[in-house]
Amino acid sequence: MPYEVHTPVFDGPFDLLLHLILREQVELYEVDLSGIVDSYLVELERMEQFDLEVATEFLLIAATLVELKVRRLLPEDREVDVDDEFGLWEERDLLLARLIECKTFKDAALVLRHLSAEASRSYARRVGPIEDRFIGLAPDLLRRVTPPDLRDAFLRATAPRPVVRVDLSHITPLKVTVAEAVEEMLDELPRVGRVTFRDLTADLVDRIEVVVRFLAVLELFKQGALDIEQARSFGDINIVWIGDPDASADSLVVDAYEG
Amino acid sequence: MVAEHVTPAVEAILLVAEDPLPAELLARLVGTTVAEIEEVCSTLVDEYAADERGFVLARVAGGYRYQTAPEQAPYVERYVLEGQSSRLSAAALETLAVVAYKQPVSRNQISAIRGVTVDGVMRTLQQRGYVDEVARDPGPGQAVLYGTTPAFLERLGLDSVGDLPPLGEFFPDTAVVEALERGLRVVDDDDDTTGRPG
Amino acid sequence: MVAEHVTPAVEAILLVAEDPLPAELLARLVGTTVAEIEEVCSTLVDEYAADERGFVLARVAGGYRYQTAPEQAPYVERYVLEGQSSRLSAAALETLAVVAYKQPVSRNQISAIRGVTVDGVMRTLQQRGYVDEVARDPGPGQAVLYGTTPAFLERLGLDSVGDLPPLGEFFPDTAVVEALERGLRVVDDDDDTTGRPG
Repeated sequence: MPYEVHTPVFDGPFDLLLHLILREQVELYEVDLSGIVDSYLVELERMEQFDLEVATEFLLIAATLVELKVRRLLPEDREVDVDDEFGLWEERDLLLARLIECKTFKDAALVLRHLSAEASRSYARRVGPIEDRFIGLAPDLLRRVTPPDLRDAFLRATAPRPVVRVDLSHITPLKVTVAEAVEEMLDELPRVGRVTFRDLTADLVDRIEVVVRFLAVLELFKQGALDIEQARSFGDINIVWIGDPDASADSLVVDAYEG
Repeated sequence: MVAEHVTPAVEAILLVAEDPLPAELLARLVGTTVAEIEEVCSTLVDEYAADERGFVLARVAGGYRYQTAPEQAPYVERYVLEGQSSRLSAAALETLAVVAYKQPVSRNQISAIRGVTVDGVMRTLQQRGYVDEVARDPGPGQAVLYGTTPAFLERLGLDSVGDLPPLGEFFPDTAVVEALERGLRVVDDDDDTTGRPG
Repeated sequence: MVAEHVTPAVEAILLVAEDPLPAELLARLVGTTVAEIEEVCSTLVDEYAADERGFVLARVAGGYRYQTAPEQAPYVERYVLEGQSSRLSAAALETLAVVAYKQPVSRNQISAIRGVTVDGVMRTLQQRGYVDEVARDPGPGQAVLYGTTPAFLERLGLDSVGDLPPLGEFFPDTAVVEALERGLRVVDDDDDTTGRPG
């Protein structure tokens, strides 16, 4: 089962704020203040090198948000200082304008990515004159080459290249499904009552079959049909049937695992 | 009517060129006009396409050059192995987008738009040859101003920066702007009570 | 009947190749037979000639490569003389760098590092007087080993090879280099169709 770990790393406070507002569809005022501040602090901690300018920007934006929120939550004060309120609107508009500009260029960058992906499918001919009669004509080819150029060229030449072919021979195709394994165990377990995992998998050859059998055990455990005991770490697992003695595969809903 | 000798001469020169060749240079070498070169090249583009050749004549970075047809990429990659080993990061692409659309532009201006310092990313882009110093701000401080390079255009397969889609196309649509405005509300829209219920 | 995909694939691979490519290699890259490659190439030779293209598909040194048509030589010469091409191609520079840093080194070792055959490039570098044969591998096969020449050092303003810039931290460790040398051979060790020594 393929799975992905999503840990977005934000490139800056705008990135984070855009994410908070747009992608998560979070109404910032519904999030508690500490939640907003926490997100910013998490990002600050994640920054590999502490960059004072970015940190300040993070703080400034977090502070603006907090101020906006406080302003919203407090009972309307008719006596509020007009200058203060005007200042707040101004700050908010500035933030909004900067967010919109940032978003504009983020979207433009997607087009650049697309263009570059398209262009990389077409390789340029960079061979130069190859016939002897032309090679002799050209002036000194090393004229503009410096020793650092040479070093860079060597590093380029020896840089690891992406693997061209993926070797799939180590991936065993799934021969058995979890559902089949469950069915097999239902044949035997209610009758035997108790078995160790080692015994249960003694006749299996491929590691993947053992894994599938293990998933089947977990599946039945989840359904409350059996109990699992393991006396010590890495010790053998005792499996005890505690379900209906007449259980059949039909009575249990088994999730399909995609291999 | 294009003189007979022009077409094969252009093909021959382009075959030994390592960079895109501007029409002006081709015209000078072949002894003809720029207009004639453009006509010849555009005919060649069509001919190669009609003949379903494995190569194309592309107009890139202000010049013409031979490239492999995009559909042949899988076969070419088997031979070259290198592929596009270096994908550009999101940060690099966003920075490039700012430079491309706002050039000439200073590092501070880019930082302001992206909301982060861009020194590291700009250094990388400069090392890779995608951006370069193009001028100095005439104002106080004389900040270095940056622009994109021909290598950037080659990387994107563009003839000139003018071929980038207009920036206006990327202005967020109303729904997004509204979402942002909602996210940054100063007061509640339905601000009719002082103590908000619920 | 030749499969449809073969012709453009062959054209695309030949377009980016610096060295003449043997039909055997082309057949393997495109996934067809040597006979079919020979048929395709011979058809292409005729087509380019009939269309009076400025380039020809030539059979050289046991392989195929694109060359300029002999009648276009005056224009190509003019281009070369103008100095527009007066720098080493990226491939040639990389090959020269490998020789400089790993000398004495055999052509097979260089091919393995670069991931492509380097015969043509090495010939150019040798003609230019930048590299030369310096020894023979004492092992079986006695491959020719290459090194850089005094002229090369002089051009770069270096006293000795020891004055080359240190590779520093960027240099992938030996294990990576060895894996590259082992894993990335385009031409198999037992493939002697190119008639290479060693």
